[in-house]
Amino acid sequence: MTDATAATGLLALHETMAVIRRTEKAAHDLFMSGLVKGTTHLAAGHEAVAVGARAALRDGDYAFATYRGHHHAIAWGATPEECLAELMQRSTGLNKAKGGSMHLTKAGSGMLGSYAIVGAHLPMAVGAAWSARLRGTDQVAVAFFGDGATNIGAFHEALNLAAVWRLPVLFVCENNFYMEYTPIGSVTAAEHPAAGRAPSYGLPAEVVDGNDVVTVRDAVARAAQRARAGDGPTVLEAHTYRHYGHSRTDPAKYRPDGELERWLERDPLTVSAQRLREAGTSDDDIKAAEDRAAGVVDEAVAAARAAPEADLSEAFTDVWADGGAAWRT
Amino acid sequence: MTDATAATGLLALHETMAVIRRTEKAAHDLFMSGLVKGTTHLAAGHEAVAVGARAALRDGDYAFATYRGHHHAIAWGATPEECLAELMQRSTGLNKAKGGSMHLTKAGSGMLGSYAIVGAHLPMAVGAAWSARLRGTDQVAVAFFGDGATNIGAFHEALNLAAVWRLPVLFVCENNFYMEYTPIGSVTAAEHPAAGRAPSYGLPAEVVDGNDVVTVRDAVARAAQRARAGDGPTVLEAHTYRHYGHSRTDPAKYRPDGELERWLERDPLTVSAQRLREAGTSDDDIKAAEDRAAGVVDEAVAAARAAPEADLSEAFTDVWADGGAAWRT
Amino acid sequence: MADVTYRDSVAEGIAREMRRDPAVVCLGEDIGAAGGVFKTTVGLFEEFGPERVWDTPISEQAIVGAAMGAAMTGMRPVAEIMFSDFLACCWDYLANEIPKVRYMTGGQVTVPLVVRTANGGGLGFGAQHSQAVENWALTVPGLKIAAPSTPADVVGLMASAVRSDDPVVFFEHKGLLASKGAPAPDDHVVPFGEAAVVREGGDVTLVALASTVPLALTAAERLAADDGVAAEVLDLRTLIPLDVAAVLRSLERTSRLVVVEENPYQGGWGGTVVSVVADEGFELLDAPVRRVAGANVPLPFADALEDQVIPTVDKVVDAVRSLTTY
Amino acid sequence: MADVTYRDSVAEGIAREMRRDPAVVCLGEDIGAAGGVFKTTVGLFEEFGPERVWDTPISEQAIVGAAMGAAMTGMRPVAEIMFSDFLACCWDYLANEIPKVRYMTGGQVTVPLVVRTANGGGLGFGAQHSQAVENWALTVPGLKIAAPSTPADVVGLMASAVRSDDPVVFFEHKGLLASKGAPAPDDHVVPFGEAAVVREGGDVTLVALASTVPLALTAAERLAADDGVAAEVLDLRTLIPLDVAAVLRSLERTSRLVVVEENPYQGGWGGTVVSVVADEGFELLDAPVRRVAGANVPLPFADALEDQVIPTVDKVVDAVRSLTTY
Ligand SMILES: Cc1ncc(C[n+]2csc(CCOP(=O)(O)OP(=O)(O)O)c2C)c(N)n1
Ligand SMILES: Cc1ncc(C[n+]2csc(CCOP(=O)(O)OP(=O)(O)O)c2C)c(N)n1
Ligand SMILES: [Mg+2]
Ligand SMILES: [Mg+2]
Repeated sequence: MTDATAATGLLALHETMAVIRRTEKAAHDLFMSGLVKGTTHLAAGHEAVAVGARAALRDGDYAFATYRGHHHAIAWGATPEECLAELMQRSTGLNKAKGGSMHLTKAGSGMLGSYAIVGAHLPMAVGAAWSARLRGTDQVAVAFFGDGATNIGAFHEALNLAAVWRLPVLFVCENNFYMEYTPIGSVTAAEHPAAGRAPSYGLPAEVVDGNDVVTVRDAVARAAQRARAGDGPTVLEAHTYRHYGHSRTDPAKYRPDGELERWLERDPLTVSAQRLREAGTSDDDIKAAEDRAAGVVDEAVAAARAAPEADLSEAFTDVWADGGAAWRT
Repeated sequence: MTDATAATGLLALHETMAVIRRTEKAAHDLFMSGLVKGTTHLAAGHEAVAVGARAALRDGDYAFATYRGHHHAIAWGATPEECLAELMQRSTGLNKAKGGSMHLTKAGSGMLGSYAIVGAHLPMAVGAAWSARLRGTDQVAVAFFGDGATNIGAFHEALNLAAVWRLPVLFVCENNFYMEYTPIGSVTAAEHPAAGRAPSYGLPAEVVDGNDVVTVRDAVARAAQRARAGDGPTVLEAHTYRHYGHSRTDPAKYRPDGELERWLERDPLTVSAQRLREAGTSDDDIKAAEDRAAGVVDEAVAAARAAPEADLSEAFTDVWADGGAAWRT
Repeated sequence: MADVTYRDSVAEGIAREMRRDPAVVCLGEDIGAAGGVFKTTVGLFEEFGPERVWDTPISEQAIVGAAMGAAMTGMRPVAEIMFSDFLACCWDYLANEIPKVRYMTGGQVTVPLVVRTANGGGLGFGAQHSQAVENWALTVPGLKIAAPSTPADVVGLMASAVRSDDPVVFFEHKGLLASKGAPAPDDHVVPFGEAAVVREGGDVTLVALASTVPLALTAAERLAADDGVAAEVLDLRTLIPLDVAAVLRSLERTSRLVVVEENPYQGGWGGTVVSVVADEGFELLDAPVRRVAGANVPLPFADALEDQVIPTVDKVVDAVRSLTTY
Repeated sequence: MADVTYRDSVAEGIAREMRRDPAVVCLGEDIGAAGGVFKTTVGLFEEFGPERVWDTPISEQAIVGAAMGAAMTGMRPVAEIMFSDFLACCWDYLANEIPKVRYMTGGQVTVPLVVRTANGGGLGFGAQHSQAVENWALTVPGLKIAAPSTPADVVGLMASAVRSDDPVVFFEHKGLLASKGAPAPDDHVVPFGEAAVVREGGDVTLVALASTVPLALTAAERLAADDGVAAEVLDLRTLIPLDVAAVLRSLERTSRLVVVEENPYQGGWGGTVVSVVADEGFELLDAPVRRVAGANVPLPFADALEDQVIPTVDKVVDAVRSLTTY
C-alpha cells in the first residue's frame, strides 16, 4: 500500500469515527431534550475499536455487540438516521422502534445484534464461527464486549468452547476500566481482565491501544488471519475510555479528577488526525471529512425527527418467522 | 508428631477409606439387586481426596460436594448405615429418603450438601467462606468438584469472586480424567482443568496425587493454613480415578484397555497400606482395620435393609423453615 | 408526615433490618458507594460500611450462590440482581438450589436470604430489561415471592422478607420507584400471605399486584365515575404464600373476577389464581373470568408499542365492562 | 410393523431430518460416540460423523448460545440439554435471547433451532433431575414447545421442530423413554398446535401432555369400567401453539374439565388452559374445573414419596369422580 492510499483509507476511517462521535453527541442531546426515551449507553471514546475492527474484516464476517453498540452498528453500515430514528421510536428505526438503543442490529451486513445481558453474545459469536466452519466458508465472527463482561460465566464457557473447537472467532474486549460505576480492578482478579485470562484457554492475546484505529485494525487483521488459517480464536484487549457516563444521565462522578482529561488527550479522533497529518493529509482534508460527518448526522437528526412515530401494529409482528405472534388456536 | 502417632493417624484414615470403599461396593451390589433405586455415582477410587482433606481440616469447617459425594459424606461423619438407608429409601436415611445418592448431606458436622447440578456448589462454598469472614471466625470452606466442572460458568464466577474478596475457600478438583464418558482433554482447553486456570485469578494452585491420602492431607493443610491466615483461596487438582463407571450401570467401555488396571495399582488403599507398612504398622493391624470397616458396612447393610420404608407424610414436610409446605391460604 | 418515594423506601426497609440484626448483609453490582443503579441502596454503604455492603463483579451466579452459602451458615444476605431479567443468568440457584436444599436434605439446612430485583416495564427499556418475571419464580415451589405496590408495603414486606427463615424473591417495580405514599410507621411489618383490600366494592373483584395495583385503582375510579360500577381491588402483595382465601371472600360479594397482571398471559400468575377460583369458587361466579395480562410477545422498546402489550387502565376498564354487561 | 421405543424414536426423528437437510447438526454433552446418557442419540455419530454430531464440554450456556449463533447464520442446530432441570443453567438463552432476538431486531434475524431435553420424574432421580419444567418455557413468549407422548409423535413432532423456522424446546419425557408404540410412517410430520383426541368420550374432558397422556388413558379406562364414565382424553402435543380450540370443542360435548399436568400446580401450564376456558368456555362448564398437577414441593427421591407428589392414575380418577358426582 502506498502512503497515499493508506492515508485515503485512514481518512475514511477517521470520517466514520467522526460520524459515530457526532451521532453519540446527537443521541445525548436528544436524550436530554426528551426525544430519546428509555436509556442509552454512548460509545463516544470507543470509536476506534469498532471502526478499526471493521476495517480489518471482510464483508460477510459477523459481529456481535453489546448495549453499548452504536459504534459497531455504524461501523457495520447502519446509517445515523436509522440509528437515531430507532432511538427516537420512529417507524423508520433500524429495528422498527422495537429494539431501542441497546439492541441496534444491521443483520444485512453481518452485524447480528446488540445484546443487553452482559456476556450473553460471546457464545453466539462462537456459534456463528462454528457455523462458518460447518458451511465451509472462511468467515470469522467477532464479539465486542466490556471489561466487566469478563467476570460472567458465559465468557468462560465461550472461550473454552471456542478454543477446544479451534473456531474462527475474535474476542475483542473494550476495556474502558469501568463496570458501570465500579473500577474494574476492584472486582476482577486479573490485571488484564480479558487478555489475562486467555492463557488459561491456551489462546493468544494482545493488549492494544484501543484509541488508535490503526493499531486496532492491524491487531484485528492479525487475529482474523490466524482465524481464517484455522489457527483458532484470539483475545484482544483494547484499552479505551468512554467520554460520557455509563448510561443516560450518569454524570460519572466516581471518576478521579483529571482522568477524563488525560484520556481526552488521547481521543481516538485526535490520534487519527495526528496520524493523518503525519501521512501528509492536509488539515483542510481532515476538516472536510469531519464536516461531511457533521452534515450527515445533522441531516439524520432532522430526518429522524420528521419520521413517523412507531407503527402500533408492529407490536404484534415478528415474534415468529411467519411474521406473526399467534400463540394459540 | 512421632512416627507412631503418625502411623496411628494414618491407620484411622486407612480405615475410613476402607469404610468408604466397602460402602460403595455395597451400594453397587444393592443397586444391581434392585434395592437401590434412581441412580448412584460411586466414588470408589476417590477415597483419598475426601479423607485426606477432612483430616487436614477442623471441626466447624465447611464442605460442599457433588452427586459423587458418598466419600465426602462419610469422611465428614455420616455413617454407612445412614447413607445406605438413604439410597434404599428408608425413613432412617441421612436425608429422610428425600435426597438420595446425589444429595447426601451431614450438615451437623459441616458437610453442607451434595449438589447434582455441575459446578453449582462452588459459589455456595465461596459464600460460606464469606460468611466465616463476616462472622469473624477462622473457618474455611472447601468445595470438591470434578474435572468436568471446570468448564461451566459458575466455576469461573466462583474463583474470581473468591479471589477478589480473598476468602478462605479451597477449590479441590477431583480430576478423574473423565466427564461422564468423555475424556476431559477433548473438551477442555487446559491441560490441568483446575490448576491450569488458577493463574488467571491470581490464585496459587497445586497438582497432587489424589490417590495418596497423605499427599492430599498435606496439600489441603497448606491451603487451609493460607486461607486462615487471610491469604485467600487455593486451587488443588488431585489426580485420581473412579473404579466403577460414571453412574449406575455404566460399564465404562470407553476406557482404553489397561487404563483401569494401571490405576488399580495405585489404588488409594494400596498406597496407604504401603505407607503404613513403611511406618511400621503390621499387616495384622492393617487387616484388623479393614475387617472393622467391613464389619461396620455389613452391619449397616443389614440395618438399612431392616429399616422402615420412607415415611409417606415426609413428602409434605421441610419445604419451609416451619417444617411445612403450605403455599396458599 | 410527608410522603416518601417507593425508591427511598427500599433503602429504608433494608436499613431498618440491618440496624436490627447484624447478620443482615447486602451484596450486588454497584450497590455500595454508587447506591445502586436505581438508587435503591442509597445510604447503606455510608451507614454500614464495606463489611456489610459489598460490591460484586458481574457474576449473578456467584452473587446468588454466595448468598446461599452465607445464608446456610448464619448470615441473612440480601442480594441484589439489578434487573429481574438477569435472574435468568442465575436461574439455577433460584430454580434448583435455593428452593430445594432444605427439602432434599430432609430439613438439615435453612436458607434465610432475600434476592431483591427491579422488575417490570413501562420505562422503555426494551425486551431484555423490562420483563415482569414474577411468574418465573412462581413456577418454583420453595420460594416466597413478594411484590409491593406502595412505599409502606416496601418497608413492611422487606421486614418480613429479611426476617423470614425461608428464601424470598423480592420484586421492586421499576415503574413504581418514583411513586410516593405515606411512610411506613416504626417497626412496620407486613406479614406474607395477606392480601390487602385497597378499595372496596360489590360489583367486581380486581386482583392486582405491584404495578397493576395503581392501575386497577385508576380503572376502578373511572368505572365508578363513568359506569357506576363498584370495583373491589385486592393487592395480593405476595404470590407465595398466595392469599386465595381473600380472593374467594371478595367473590362471595362480587361474583365477578378480573385478574390484572403484568407478566405475559401464557404462564402468568393469573392462571394459578383463576384455576383455584374455577375449582373452589366455581359456584360463586356469575360471569366468565378475565385476565388482563401482558401480551404474549417480547416487550418492544417504543413507549407506544409497549402500551399495546402491557396492561393499561383502558384494558382493565374494557374487561370489567365486558363482564358487567354480561 | 413391530413396535418401537420412544427412546429409539428420538434418534430416528433426528436422523430423518439430518438425512433430509445437511444444515441440521447436533451438539451436546456425551451425545456422540456415547450415544447420549439416555441413549437417545445412538447411531447419529456413526451415521453422520463428528462434523454433524458434536460433543461439548459441560457448558450449557455455550451449547445453547452457540446453537443460537449457528441458527442465525444458516444452520439448524439441535442442541441437547441432558436433563431439563439444567435448562436453568442456560436460562438466559431460553428466556432472554433466543425468543426475543427476532422481535427486538424488527424481524432481521431468525433462529431455527431445537433445544431437546429429558424432562420429568417418576424415576427416582431426586429434586434436581426429575422436574417437569415445560411451564418454565411457557412463561416465555417466543418459544415453541413440544412434548410428545408416543414414539410416532416423537418422530412427527421432531420433524416439525427441526423444520420450524422458530426456536423450539422439545421435551422428551424420561418416564416414557422405554415405552413402546407403532413406528412413525415414512415422512411422518405432526404439525404443531394440533391436539390429538386420543380417546373419545362424552362425560368429561381430560387434557394431558407427555407423561400424563398414558396416565389419563389408564384413568379413563378405569372410569369406564368402574363408573361407566366416558372420558375424552386430549393430548395437547404442543404447549405453544396451544390448541385451546380443541379443548373448547371437547367441552361443548362434555361440559367437564380435568387438566392433568406433571409440572407443579403453582405456575403450571394448566393454569393457562383453565383461564382460557374460564373466560371463553365459561358457559360450557357444568362443574368446577380441576387440575391434577404436581404438588408444590421439590421432588423427593424415594419412589413412594415421589408418587405422593406427582399425578397418578388414582388422583385423576378421584378428580373425575368429584366432578361427575357434582
Ligand atoms: C448479566 C448482566 N448483569 C448486569 C447488567 C447490568 N449492566 C449493564 S452494563 C454493566 C457494566 C458493564 O461493564 P463492561 O462490561 O465493562 O462494559 P461497558 O459498559 O464499560 O462498556 C452492567 C453491570 C447486565 N446488563 N447484564
Ligand atoms: C449443569 C450440568 N450439566 C450436566 C450434568 C450431567 N452430568 C452429571 S455428572 C457429569 C460429568 C461430570 O464430570 P466431572 O465434573 O469430571 O465429575 P465426575 O463425575 O468425573 O466426578 C455430567 C455431564 C449435570 N449434572 N449438571
Ligand atoms: Mg467497561
Ligand atoms: Mg471427572
